[in-house]
Amino acid sequence: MPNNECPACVELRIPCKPEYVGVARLAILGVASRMKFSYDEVEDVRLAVGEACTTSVEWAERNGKSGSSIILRSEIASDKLIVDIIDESGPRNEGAVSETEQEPENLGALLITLLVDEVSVVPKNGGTSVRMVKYAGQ
Amino acid sequence: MPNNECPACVELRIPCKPEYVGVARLAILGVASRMKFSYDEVEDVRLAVGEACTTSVEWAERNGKSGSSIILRSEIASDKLIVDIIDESGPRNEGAVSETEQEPENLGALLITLLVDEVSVVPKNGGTSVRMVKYAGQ
Amino acid sequence: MNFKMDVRTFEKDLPIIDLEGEVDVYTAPQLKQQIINILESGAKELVVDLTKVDYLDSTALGVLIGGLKRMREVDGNMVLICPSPRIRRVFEITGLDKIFDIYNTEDDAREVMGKEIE
Amino acid sequence: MNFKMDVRTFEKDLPIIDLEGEVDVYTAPQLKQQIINILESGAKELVVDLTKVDYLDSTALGVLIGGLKRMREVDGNMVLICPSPRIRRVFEITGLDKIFDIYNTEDDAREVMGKEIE
Ligand SMILES: Nc1ncnc2c1ncn2[C@@H]1O[C@H](COP(=O)(O)OP(=O)(O)O)[C@@H](O)[C@H]1O
Ligand SMILES: Nc1ncnc2c1ncn2[C@@H]1O[C@H](COP(=O)(O)OP(=O)(O)O)[C@@H](O)[C@H]1O
Repeated sequence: MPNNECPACVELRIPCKPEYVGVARLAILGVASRMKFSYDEVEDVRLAVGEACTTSVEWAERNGKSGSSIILRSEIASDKLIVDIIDESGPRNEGAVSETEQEPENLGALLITLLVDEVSVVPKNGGTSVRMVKYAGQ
Repeated sequence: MPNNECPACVELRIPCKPEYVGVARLAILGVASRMKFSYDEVEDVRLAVGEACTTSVEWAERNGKSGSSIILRSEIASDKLIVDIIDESGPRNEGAVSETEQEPENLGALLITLLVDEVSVVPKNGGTSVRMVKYAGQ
Repeated sequence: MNFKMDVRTFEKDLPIIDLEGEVDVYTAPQLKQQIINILESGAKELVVDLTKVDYLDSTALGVLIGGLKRMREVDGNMVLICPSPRIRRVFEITGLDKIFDIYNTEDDAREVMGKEIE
Repeated sequence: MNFKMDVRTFEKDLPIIDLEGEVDVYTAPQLKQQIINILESGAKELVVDLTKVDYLDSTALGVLIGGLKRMREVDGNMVLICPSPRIRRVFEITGLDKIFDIYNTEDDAREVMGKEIE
């Protein structure tokens, strides 16, 4: 995986399965610890990344894509941390899931919104790409 | 970075710089925690991976390759953890460094040998590939 | 990862689930199953002790909400012990601290439960 | 990452370097510079306190060996405080516990240093 476009990037690929989400959380903890974040802000990033990966894992399970991967790409800029979580978990077709199953995911989405400064969610190549931005020193 | 050959693999790419070695250590801590390793064995893997990345960083500095990356690839098998540390740090030309500078690296190599069950070091595409294997439940 | 769960019983019939480590998408299903087992055993009250939890995600919140709902359906109750500010923060920012009864110590939690038993 | 370094002085002239967190390829150069500063200030004795260190790699070992050698070159001494079994293990498996004087407590380390001052 050569990545000459982004020399300050950290990239992680994990299987899209529940037992690997903790690996993503630890890796992003290492990256976020390098920023001028407070202890609470590092925790925010860890939780937000955990939630994004969890959502990917849940959609992969629903769509029969548990053999796919999640890519976590993070870039440290001078004043902010940018994290992309890219899955191949298939479409996030809200209509396809029952009311009850849907809600815990909304709790995850709510948490992400509360924990980072910017979030965008874009369908992409049979999966979803989530971009989160957290500003440092605010 | 599609990797259909190894669905149980975790792959991490970090810049080949001192400040990113801690990210690799945290990621491998997450992976090793999933194995039937004792607390000490998890520590062994963390330290061995840290040493391997440190060696890559030191050679990159000597060879003017600090803009390159380290790839950490780990595979969980039923009874063992296999970790590859692949750098693009240029040749490890022992003759090119002074006696004094060389020795701390030997200490790193010594540690790796003591901490994991198998090590192999292979020059590869303008860098070096180190494979470490640690058996679980011994 | 790092996760442990134990169930003990206070006096006759107050089950307490002790959790430790990370309660997330990987480990929360074990908690869900444990809560279901306790409900099926006929218990109407339950304490979940989060004192030693260092990570709790939305999956865990969902399981706890599910447990609370089912307990209330049988006119029972479920309360939490959560002295850790970091974990409590997750309940606070999601507004779930208004839905759950959260106590700092086991004594506080048991006192409330005791009152309801009487 | 997580790394802190402080220098304090015990009585008149025994400098103690307190380290905390991870001493590795990224942070060890700060320790090296600190040891050099202390040597250049004319000190002949030094205590390095690893009590709060939770990670120590070969780069840190190299810096400590370098410090010990330079202290001994001026007929001085450098000792370590390291109660943590995890960190002590790194010295033991590399055989460096035979080269360094390692103590469990600051009192033990100061007692030895005191004797040499006399
Ligand atoms: N902010 C909230 N306030 C109250 N209830 C919530 C909130 N967010 C999610 N829920 C509830 O959490 C529950 C999730 O529980 P879950 O573990 O999925 O149980 P079930 O097995 O019944 O699906 C859902 O019933 C949902 O209504
Ligand atoms: N097992 C060992 N026993 C004794 N000395 C060692 C061992 N391994 C490495 N060394 C010494 O550690 C030192 C590393 O110190 P270093 O920080 O590189 O100092 P310098 O700035 O003088 O190069 C080298 O002088 C080397 O001889």
